[in-house]
Parts: sequence; C-alpha cells; structure tokens
Amino acid sequence: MSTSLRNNSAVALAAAAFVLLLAGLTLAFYWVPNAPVEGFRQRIFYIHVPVALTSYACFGWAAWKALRLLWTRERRYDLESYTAVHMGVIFGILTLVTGSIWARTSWGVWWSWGERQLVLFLVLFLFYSAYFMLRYSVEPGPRRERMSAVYALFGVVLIPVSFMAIRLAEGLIHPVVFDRDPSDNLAASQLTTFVVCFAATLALAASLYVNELTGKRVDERLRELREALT
Amino acid sequence: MNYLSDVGALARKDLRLELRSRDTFLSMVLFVVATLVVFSFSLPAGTAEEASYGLLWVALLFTAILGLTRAFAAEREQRLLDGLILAPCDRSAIWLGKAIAVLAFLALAEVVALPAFALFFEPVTWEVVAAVVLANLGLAAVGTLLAAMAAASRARELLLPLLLLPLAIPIVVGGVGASISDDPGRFLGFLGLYDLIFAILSWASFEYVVTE
Amino acid sequence: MIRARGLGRSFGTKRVLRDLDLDVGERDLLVVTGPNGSGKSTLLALCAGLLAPTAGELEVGVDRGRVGYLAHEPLVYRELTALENLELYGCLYRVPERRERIGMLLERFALWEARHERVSAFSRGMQQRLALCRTLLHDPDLLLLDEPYAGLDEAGAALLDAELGALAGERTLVVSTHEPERVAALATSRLALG
Amino acid sequence: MTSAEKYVTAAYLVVLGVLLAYLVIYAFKLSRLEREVGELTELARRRREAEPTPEPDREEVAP
Repeated sequence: MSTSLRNNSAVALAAAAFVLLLAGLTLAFYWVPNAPVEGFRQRIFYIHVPVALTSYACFGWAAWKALRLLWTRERRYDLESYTAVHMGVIFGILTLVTGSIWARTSWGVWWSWGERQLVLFLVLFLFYSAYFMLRYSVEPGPRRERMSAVYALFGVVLIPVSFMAIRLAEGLIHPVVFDRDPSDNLAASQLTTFVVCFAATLALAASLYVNELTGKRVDERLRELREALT
Repeated sequence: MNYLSDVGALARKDLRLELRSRDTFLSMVLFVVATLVVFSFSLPAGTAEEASYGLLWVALLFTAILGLTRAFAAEREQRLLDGLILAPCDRSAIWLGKAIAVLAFLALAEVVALPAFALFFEPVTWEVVAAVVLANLGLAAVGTLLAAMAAASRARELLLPLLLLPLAIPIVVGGVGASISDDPGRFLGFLGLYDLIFAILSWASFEYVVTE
Repeated sequence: MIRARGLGRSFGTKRVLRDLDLDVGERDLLVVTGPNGSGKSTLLALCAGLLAPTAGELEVGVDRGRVGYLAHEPLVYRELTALENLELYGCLYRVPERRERIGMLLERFALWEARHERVSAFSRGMQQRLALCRTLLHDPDLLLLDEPYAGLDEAGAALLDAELGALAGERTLVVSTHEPERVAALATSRLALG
Repeated sequence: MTSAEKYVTAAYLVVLGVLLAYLVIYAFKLSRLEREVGELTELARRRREAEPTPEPDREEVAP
C-alpha cells in the first residue's frame, strides 16, 4: 500500500478506536442497568470478555499470516505474524488481570482454577511466551521466520484442544465452580453494550497493530540501510 | 513404498546409534525410576492415592523431555541434518524416523517405569497403560518437531522444555484423567484426538522447520 | 545449469554475498576462489538449496536428488561404520545396485579395508575420502565441492585429481578451493569472491 | 464507593495503565529509531565525502 493510503487508514483506525472506546465506556458505566443478581460488579464483564475475544482474534490473525508466509514464502508476513502475536499476548495479559479482578469480586479469590477461560489464557500465555523465547534464540533469517510461523500455527490449534482439556479436567482435577456462561442470558441493552465494547477493543488492537508493524518495518529498513552503508 | 524404506532406514540408524552408545536409553530409565523415588518422598502420608498417578505422569513427561533433548544431538553436533535434508526423500520421513526412535526409547523406559510405579505406589490398570501408549504417540510426534526447532537455536536444552510443556498440558490432563476417572473412555478418546491432530500438524510442518 | 541474478545472502545483519551474477553451463567446471569468510561456502550451500537467498534469485537446473554436495564436515555419522553410512545414504538416494556401487567407490578411494570401522576411528584424510564417496554415491549431475582437497594427503589428492579429470566435461562441477592451480587445467570458468 | 465499584474501576484503570505503559515503551522505541537514523545519515555523509565517484558494485564473472 502506498504510504499515504497507509497513513490515512492508520488515522481512521485510531479515530474509530477512540470513538468506540468512548461509546463503550459510557454505555458500560452509565447506560446499561445493573445486572439483576450481580449488580454493579457485572460491569467488569464489558471489558474482560471483549479483551479476551480480541486476544483470540490476534492469535488467529497471527496464525493466518503465518500460514500465508509458509504458503507464499513472502517475508513481510513474518513481521505481521510476530506483531499479531505480540498484540495477542498484551491482550492476554489484560484478560488475565481483569479476569482475576472479576474472580476477586465474585468469589473473593484472586485466582480460581474453576474459571475455564482464565485457565485457558494462562496456558496460552505460557505458550506464546515460549514463542518469543524461540525468536530470541534463533538467528534472524528465513529459518527463524518459518519456525515462528509453524509455532504460531500450533498455537491456534492448541486453543480449542486445551479448552477441551480444561473442560475435561473440571471436577476431576480442578474444582467445579458454578460457571454462568456470560454471553447466554444477556438483556438487549447488555448485548448492545457488549458489542460496542467488543468493537472498541478490536479497533484498539488493530490500531496498535498497525502502528507497531510500521515501527518494526522502519526498524528493518534501517538495518538494511546500515548494511548497505557499512 | 520408498517413503517407508526411507523411514525404516532412518529409524534403524537411530536405533543402531543408540545400541552403540546406549546413553539416551539408560539415562531415561534411571531418570524415571529416580524421579519416582524422589516423588515418593514428596507426598505427605495422608494424601489420596490419586495423587501418585499425577506424579507418574509428571515423571513420564520429563523423561520424554530428557529423551527428546538427545533426539537430534548427533545431527546437531556433526551438522548432519544438511546431509539428510539434501537427500531426495520427503523431509517428513526424517521426522517419522526420529519419532519412531524416540517412541522406542520412551517405551523401553516405561517398561521399567510402570512396574516400578506399581511397586512403589498404586496398581497400574489397563487404562493407565492405554493412556501411556497414547501419550507416547503425542509426545513423540510433537516433541520430535520441537526438538528439531530447538536443535537450530542457541539455547537448545533450555528451549525444548519451554516449547513442549504448554503443548503437553492436554496430554497430562488426558493421562491423569484416564488413570483416576471412573469413565476413562472420554480421556482416552481425547488423547487419541490430540495425537491425530498434532501428528498430522507435525508431519506437515516438519519440512518448514528444517529447510529455508 | 546454475543461473544467479543479483544473488545476495546475509546472516542477521552480516551480509556475506552481495549482488552476484553467475552462469554455469551443463559441462562447465567453475573454480571459486577467495579468502576465508568471502562467501564461498555460502554460495555452494545456496546452490545446493540448503540456504535460501535473502536477495536476488537463483535457479538450479536439477532437483536435489541429482546434486552431490561436499561440505567442510563429512556429513557422516561418527558412531556408524563407513559401510553403514553409505548404505543409509544409498537408501535415501535410491541408488540402484547399492552394494556394488558402494564396494566400487570404497575400493577406488582405498577405504575397502576400513569399511567395518567406525568413522570416529578414521583419520581426517579418511573421513574426507568417505565424504567424497558419499558425494559421488548417487552419480550426481551437479557436484558442489567445498575445498575438496582439505585434509587429503598426497595419495588422496592424486585420487581426487583423477576423479575430477574423469568428471570434468561430463558433469557440472563447482569447486571452491584455496589451491586453484590444482584444477586450473580443467577449469572452464573462474569466480573470485570477496 | 462500594467494594464492587472499587474493583470495577480498578479493572478499567488497569487496562488504561497497561495501554499507557505500552505507549511509553513505544515512545522509547521511536527515540531509538530517531537516534539510529541520525547515525546513518552521518555515516552516509561521511561516506559520500570519502569517495566522490561511486565505484561499481556488481561482481562480474571473468570469462
């Protein structure tokens, strides 16, 4: 894409993210009524679940870019996959933090093995930290790009598999907690707030992704320039 | 037919190398028995019997990691992977040959480990044996691919456990579940599904890990 | 057989090969010379397909089953015997009448007596000769020899001279060496790197 | 503020905090890039003064 086109879309993304975030916050705090049972603390739901879903989206995007790298051997996909994984991990950390705060309000403990999604994010966090360890311990070049791509693909396959494992582990290895599935009995107003918040976090992730990608591209171009000059 | 003869030749080579040096296999057997003994000291008297099955699976997992760290040792020290990659055979044959060798070492170590476990802790039911067999397949499949990745990196011995442990969590869940649950079928089915998915994924992606 | 345009390769930030154009015909013998670290081995590894170019493009007219590659390392298992190594590669390269061909090569490179000995017991020269057997085992159309004379004594070097003499004009050869005069007579083209 | 409200605001503030931290790290990265560009332009200028005529860069194969 020509740089002017890219700049405009980056600005558009940032603006969209800002507007949606603002809308999401006001809706979540002021417009939507308190949930019948949980009352005020249910409002964490409007940040915790959108951030979690955005994290999944980032990992999915990273796997998609990785697949294209392996398929078309075009080297620019490596940076895109790497940035997407980086985004996924940042939102993963946010999910873990907001999730443990939610566990604190609901069950008075900072961590509960019964909350499936939290446990899954812990597994994914471990997995993708190893992704960065892999990247740092291999020389930059085609070999590292392909290995990172393969590992990112394993990651996205691991998400459903380990979710099944965690579900199987309930009651036998981990304690069962009455786990009200957050997205099933939502009133209309709660649903709209959730959708706006989700769109906001997605736009935010996309905006950060585009900026960081540009930063990494400049980094690489500078390295080539340095190579050409020395 | 050629593919199988390649895999056979590669697996025979690994087994012959192991018979000559005998270091990987013996160290795995001693490691698993020593780990079980250490674990026996780690459980307070009152804990439930099921806890010991958990120890068995942790011991098996780390024995597998020990074996996998040695998997590409010869290829890495003498830079032999280049020779194997240049051969016209499908590169996944290298993965399958190595996975079969790792599987053999794991099985041999478990032939000693399971009776030792039965002696020290709880009886080994057929569900446990079935789960161990399925877990071996999964560990060998994914572990061989990750060992090839680690072999190409600087921090080899450190990187392999980091790469493998998150991917091994479903195997441990399936294994422990099959050992202590009164309905082991679900867990064995899950282990089978895991093996199928990750064996195919490892088989397909090995080529991209060892070449440029 | 080999065509390179603007070929480049860098490892991380270090650029080893830069903007290289190269044409090697079917029956040519290209001698590659240059100081250490000038990219000779990298060029051969690129032609063998072990490394991917990070700049420009490279075409090799034959698939990897018809390429013989002799690297710095012998690429044989130290704990296996000479025979076992060649049998492994014979199987992987699908060499017809494998036994006869292995026997003939071992004899030609004076390794027949040591065929049941482990490579770990071999001297540097014997390992180099075994590596040559491995390279020639499947009768390749393209031979990439990275400093083939390294470690060879006078007798070994004479064996190699005879071998190269027989192959020159029949096959495509790319030989990187620090003693170009040994192959000067056979060379059809020359490339000085670095 | 009830304890629930404290926790909810804490959750949103944490998210904001992490984003601000991300921006700070990104700012450091930008300043590093800026310094690097400065170095390279300096390098380029020195190189242009050293060799007024650019020498050929391609290695031809001697027949």
